[in-house]
Amino acid sequence: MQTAENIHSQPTVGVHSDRGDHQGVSTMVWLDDVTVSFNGFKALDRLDLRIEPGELRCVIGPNGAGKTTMMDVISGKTRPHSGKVYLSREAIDLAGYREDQIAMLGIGRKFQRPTVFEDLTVLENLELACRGRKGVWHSLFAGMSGEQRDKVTAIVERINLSSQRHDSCRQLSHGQKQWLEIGMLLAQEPNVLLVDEPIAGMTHGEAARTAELLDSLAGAHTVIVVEHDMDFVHSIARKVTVLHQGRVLAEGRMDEVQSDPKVIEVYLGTAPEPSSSASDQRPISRWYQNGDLDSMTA
Amino acid sequence: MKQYIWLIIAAELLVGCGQKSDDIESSPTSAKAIGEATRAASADRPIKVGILHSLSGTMAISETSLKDVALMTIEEINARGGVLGRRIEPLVVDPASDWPLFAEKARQLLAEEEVAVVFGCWTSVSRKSVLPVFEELDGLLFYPVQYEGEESSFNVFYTGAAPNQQAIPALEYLMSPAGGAAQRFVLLGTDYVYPRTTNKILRYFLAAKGVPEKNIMEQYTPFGHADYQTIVAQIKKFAVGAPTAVISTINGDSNVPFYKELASQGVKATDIPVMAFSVGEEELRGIDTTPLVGHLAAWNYFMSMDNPANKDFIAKWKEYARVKQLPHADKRVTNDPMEATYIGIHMWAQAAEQAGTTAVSAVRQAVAGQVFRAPSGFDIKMDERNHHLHKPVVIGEIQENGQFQVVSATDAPIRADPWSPYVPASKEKVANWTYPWVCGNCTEPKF
Amino acid sequence: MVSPDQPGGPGASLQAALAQLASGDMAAIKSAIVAIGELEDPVALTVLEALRERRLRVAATGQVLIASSDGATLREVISGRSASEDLESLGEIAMTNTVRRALRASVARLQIASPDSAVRRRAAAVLAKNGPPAALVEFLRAAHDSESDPATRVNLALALAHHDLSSEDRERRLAAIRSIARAEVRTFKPQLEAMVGRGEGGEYSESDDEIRELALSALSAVERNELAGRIVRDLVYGLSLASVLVLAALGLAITFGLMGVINMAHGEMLMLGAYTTYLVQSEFAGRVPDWYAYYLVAALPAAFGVCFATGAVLERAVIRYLYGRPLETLLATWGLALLLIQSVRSLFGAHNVTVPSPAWLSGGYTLVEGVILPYARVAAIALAALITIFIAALLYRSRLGLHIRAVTENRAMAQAMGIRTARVDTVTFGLGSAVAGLGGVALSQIGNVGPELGQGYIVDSFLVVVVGGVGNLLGTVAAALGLGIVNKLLEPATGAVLGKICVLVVVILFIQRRPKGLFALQGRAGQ
Amino acid sequence: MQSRAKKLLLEMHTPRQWLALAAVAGIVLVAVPVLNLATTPTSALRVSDHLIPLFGKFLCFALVAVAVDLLWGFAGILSLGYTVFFACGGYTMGMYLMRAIGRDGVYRNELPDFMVFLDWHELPWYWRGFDSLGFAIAMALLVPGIIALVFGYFAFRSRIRGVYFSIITQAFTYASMLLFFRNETGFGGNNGLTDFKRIAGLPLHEQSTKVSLYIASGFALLLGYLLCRYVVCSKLGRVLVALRDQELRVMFAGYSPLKFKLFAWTLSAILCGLAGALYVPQVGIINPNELAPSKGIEMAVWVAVGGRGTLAGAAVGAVAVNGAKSWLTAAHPEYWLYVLGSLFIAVTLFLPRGLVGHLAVVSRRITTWRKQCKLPRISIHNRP
Repeated sequence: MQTAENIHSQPTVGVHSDRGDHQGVSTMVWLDDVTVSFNGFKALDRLDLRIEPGELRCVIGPNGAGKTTMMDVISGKTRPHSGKVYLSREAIDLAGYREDQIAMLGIGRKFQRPTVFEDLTVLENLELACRGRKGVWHSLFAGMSGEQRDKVTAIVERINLSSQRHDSCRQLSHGQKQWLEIGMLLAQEPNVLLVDEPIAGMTHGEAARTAELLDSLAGAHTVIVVEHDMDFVHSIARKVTVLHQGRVLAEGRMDEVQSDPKVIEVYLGTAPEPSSSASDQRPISRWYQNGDLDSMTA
Repeated sequence: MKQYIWLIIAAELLVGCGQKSDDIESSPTSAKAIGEATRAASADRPIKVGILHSLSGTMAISETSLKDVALMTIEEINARGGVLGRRIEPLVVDPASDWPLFAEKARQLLAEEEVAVVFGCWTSVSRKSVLPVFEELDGLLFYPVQYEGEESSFNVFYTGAAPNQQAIPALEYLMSPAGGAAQRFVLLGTDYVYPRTTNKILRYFLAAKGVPEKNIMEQYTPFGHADYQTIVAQIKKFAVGAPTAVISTINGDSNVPFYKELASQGVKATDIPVMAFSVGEEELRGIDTTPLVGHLAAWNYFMSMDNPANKDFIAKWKEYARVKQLPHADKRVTNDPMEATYIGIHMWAQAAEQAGTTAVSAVRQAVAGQVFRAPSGFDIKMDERNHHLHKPVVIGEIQENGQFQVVSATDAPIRADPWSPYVPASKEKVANWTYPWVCGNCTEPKF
Repeated sequence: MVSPDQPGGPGASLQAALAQLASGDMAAIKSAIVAIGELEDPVALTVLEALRERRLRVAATGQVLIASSDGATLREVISGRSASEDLESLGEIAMTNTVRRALRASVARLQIASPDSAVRRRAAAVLAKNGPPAALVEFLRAAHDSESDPATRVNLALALAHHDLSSEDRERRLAAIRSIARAEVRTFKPQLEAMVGRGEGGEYSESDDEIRELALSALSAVERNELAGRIVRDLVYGLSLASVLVLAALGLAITFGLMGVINMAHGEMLMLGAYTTYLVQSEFAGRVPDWYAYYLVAALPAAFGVCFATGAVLERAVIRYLYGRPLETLLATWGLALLLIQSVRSLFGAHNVTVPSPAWLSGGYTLVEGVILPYARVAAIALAALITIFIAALLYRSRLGLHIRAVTENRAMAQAMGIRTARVDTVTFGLGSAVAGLGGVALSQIGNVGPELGQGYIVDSFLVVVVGGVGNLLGTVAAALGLGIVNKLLEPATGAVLGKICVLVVVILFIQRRPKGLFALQGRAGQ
Repeated sequence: MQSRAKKLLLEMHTPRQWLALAAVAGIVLVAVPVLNLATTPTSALRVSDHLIPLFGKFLCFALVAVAVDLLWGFAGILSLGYTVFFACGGYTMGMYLMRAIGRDGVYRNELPDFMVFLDWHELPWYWRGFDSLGFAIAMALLVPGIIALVFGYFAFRSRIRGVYFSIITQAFTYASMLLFFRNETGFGGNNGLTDFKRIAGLPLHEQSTKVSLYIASGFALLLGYLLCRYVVCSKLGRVLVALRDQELRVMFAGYSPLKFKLFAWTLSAILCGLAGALYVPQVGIINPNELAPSKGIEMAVWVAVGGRGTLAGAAVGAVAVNGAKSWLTAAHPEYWLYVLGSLFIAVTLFLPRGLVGHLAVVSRRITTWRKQCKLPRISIHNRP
């Protein structure tokens, strides 16, 4: 089993376009028949999912569909009870690795609730997340190399927190913390980004800029986004997967998925009977969501 | 941002040194209540005397009453005009059953307060931790508790019993028909130096008396051990078939659960008598004595000994307890270490009067040979050579009311033997401090 | 009673013996007892039994008087005339082990000879257990042959066996071993082992083969019996130690388990409970002596109340500000512990206080031969079970319990639903302390009561709660049982010191395997 | 290279802080010894002889407090088991001091006294080599380090956190106390090791030896403090702080929490061992009571009183609490427990950041403008 260090230390130029043609299927992340159950309750039920390298895949589904558990399994936070998780073309079986080893394999994770280091300053958060050797002795003696410093300053600009770069994270707003976490993800330069509800609690403008940022990352990185806000998904999605009760319900382009009766039934509980109102021909866009309703109709 | 911190720390340390050194210099004596009343009367400076007993921690149970007896004795001496016309001022410190703190307080009493003498310590480890301090600063310590011997210091006067004044006579009584003619012996104790050494001496003594190895069972329990169910069952199994006796060197709090377990497992004093060395009237006051009736204890003094000196001692003590409103004043009792403290302080006072000064070397010379009519009814003499008292050995049976019924007593005080003849390593050692150049614990002159 | 004008014969020797008794000289008393033992006169037994129960008094005139068992009337031994002196002022006859041993032999002798079969049976049982004094053997042999009651006969045979095992007469030895084999009595194990074992020269100490075979079978029977006894003993003692651990840890399971408050002053709550028992006991002894036997029953609610109040006050004053900061609570409660110890020490003095257990609690119940379970420990086990049921019912069956669990589960949500969380916190902490108080009541019967009582239980209680799984009462009880029994199983083999060390090492390794304890919360809530 | 070192120094302290540190070091290491040796017994500035070992003891406790604060203040892990490391350091030095007695013991025997009356005829294997001071000091650092590595590896590997860790470390100390109490363990049982005569040839009761031991403790504290300061200001220090807030995020950033916690835990254990080794010759006795659970809690109390998360604060806390204890047990033996108990409650309630922590808050309010030191401001309220 390849150790995490040497994979990561290969001179990568940030783009992994040529790899992943193992077994003729070019997948960056492959969940093969994965089941996760919490004493009886099946969070993931024999889930099969393939994500190609450089793809931007959105994963949607009602609460409890297993979206977060799926990300937990990929990032190693939860061990699958059965089934395998493979990474990149060499199809590395992630079963044996610890979370930090998986992170070193090039998987970055952003959590639902923004988890940043409250007592450290913005710069320090980014410094810790910076790609590089993460050993004990290294961190004791090595400072930040010039190249890393420039990268961090670029990221701070990009997530426009440069004015607060010396403040402790405790003083940042919720949205700013989300941005900082995304910035940390960027600093880590992972091959695969797992982004869990990036725009929760963000203003409309911030959400738009997040969409634009994630869009720019695709291609160079493989990005998996879990989100409830349909408009956001609409604005960035190329391929969408709908999860329901731990299984893939539907997969395809955004409009195909939105009009799929199984998906509508799952979201609204019953298939809509033809209604007399003027808008009955338009595809159902009044989906339940916990975001504010007016943005939905915009 | 943090620059102020350093200045304040520096100040703290500086103030700390200054404040600490001059503060202790003139620190008000803690026994203010006692000293205040008679301060004006003394002609010149009062004689400072240290009292080093734990008032908190596990040893408080035994040592608090020693502090009270010491204060009573000093008040009695002051009432008689003090020593050399000067009042004695007791300095009470609390080493809190913490051995390094004992050493620190001893050093503070000797170096800082320059006390003339210190009365204190109870456990062997507290004595061992202050011994280097007394020998370094040439102080004088009166140690009031029975101990394991194997030690004789130029700076310490031992007013408690040495092993040959307690453990060995007790064993002889147990082997005698009156004591139940025991053939098997259980040496049960708390796992620390005093029980270990005493049992070692008793093992040699039993071997000398021809008791086979298999008739001796040695068992130790940790400090504060409370669950004696299994051990009592083992003792009962060991005692099957031959008269057996238990020699208990269990310490302090663990005695209660041990005797309670014995009673609840139906072991009576007539079946297996228990001879204890650390159970006195003070410990009995704290426990329900019904399960202990008939068991034995060996000391050099019992409260129940009726003679004029004892009656007077008990009366004074009860009066003192009442006046000072000590807790449970009416139920206070006297025991062997309290008598030893009482004798020690009086002997020191007599020696200081005789020497005409409180200087340590002079008083040390004068203490040797002092005689004092002790509450035990005998004239107790401080041996001229080995810094130990001549003490009578008395064996008592525990009664219903927490007192002891004397069942056997030596007719005269016997000389202490700090270096036990039964231990090969110390057989030829002699404790003789008459000539300062002969060290007390070696075979040829030291300097 | 005896007619006053008794002719010179036996009355005179009784008179002489009584005079010796009153003399106060140990040797004289001993010979007097032996002399009375040989008298045929029935009065002898009553005199000796009175002496044993310390009901004999010596009047100023040297006359020996007997007090009736309730201490009311005082009668002269010989003449039976009632005497006028009051009981307290008269001198007692010295009672020491030598007197007691002499008494035991003579009383036994008289009891065996007494017409009443119940008295004989009791005496025979005593003699069977510890063996008769040498002088009585011939007398017993005659009594054995003439004995009608079968149970007494067996006991007498066993008593004789003590002596006959080592007698030269082969028949005697055979008869003795046969009676031992039948009764499977453990007291003879060492003698049997000696007989079966080899002497120094390598040849058997018991030359006769047949006797040796019989002795071997008797020995194996006794050993089987003993093994069963040992297993029962370890389990029972383990159970009783476990009950002590439960009593100590249950309160902590609430304050620490449910509320997450690391309460270093928990041991002191036990101590307060024990001191309340002491106060209640001295009140009873003072005011209502005849109800004295039931002071424990009153002590339970008293200890509950006192500790509940103390717990509530401590929570209001200090702990309320420290929720969510477990490590600061540890330090603050350590300060509280010091304060409680020192205040109790200055109030009650540094010495232990006596809490004599009531009559119905002293003594023990013989489970298996050799294994006696004291009633005090039975009470402790019962109390532990009772408290566990009471707490489980309160927590899982009552509305208050619902509130408590709601607040400890999610304080904000509970507040949103209108539960006054501040009050619930105070009640919960008070409850935890009160349960510890009840534990203190039981502990006062087992060990001694002093200011430092609590310090001994701090490490054990936390371990039990942590091993049992935080927030889980069942876990605490199971962990206490486990630790108690493991400790007791280890103790005979390793000795008390190593036993305790092994238990601690086992616990540390256990927590490595299951960081959240035996019954950890599963699933997502567990994170 | 010169600029890198300068940058490093600036990272640890502002110049004015360096000045204050130098001032304190000057007082402790130079002024006090000089005031003791060079002054006449009656002069006002006199630091009397018996205060030197007392202050030496306080300095050792301060070093322990700094070590405890490194792990608790920064990595958020409170261990109540530091007494084991402190005692290990103490016992290794104690074994050397016993061997240094040579034949001057009570029994005039090559073996230590307690072995003679336990009838042991030759030195147990683990006592070999302790004739040399160098070996003893190496052991005083190595033994606690190894114990910490092994215990820490298993504890951190199975993700034991917060209160559980504190409780099992307390159980660990309790077990080792019982082990050391047994006489068969070969460390003098309850009496422990005492009655020391000399260290490295210098007689222990000479005032000059005492002063040199005091200075050694001062240097150890200074070095320990600077070492911890460097670690805290380095990237590793920031990872430790990050571990305290969001262990999950640290893991997903690629750091192995086990290695970092183990580093801080072992370093603090070694510092405690050093403190123990310096404590014993100045106090003159080492015995199993040092391992009592209450001693472990007291160490945590020093740090809390001084100020968690501020290394200097921990040192001040240790000196303050022990100074108060020494003074109170002499001046007011009856109520010193009351005073100490209420001090602990008051600090946790009213001074959550401890003495020095609050001074920092006060000073910040006065100067409002923050210096450029990148030292992380430590918040005490960790996430419930």
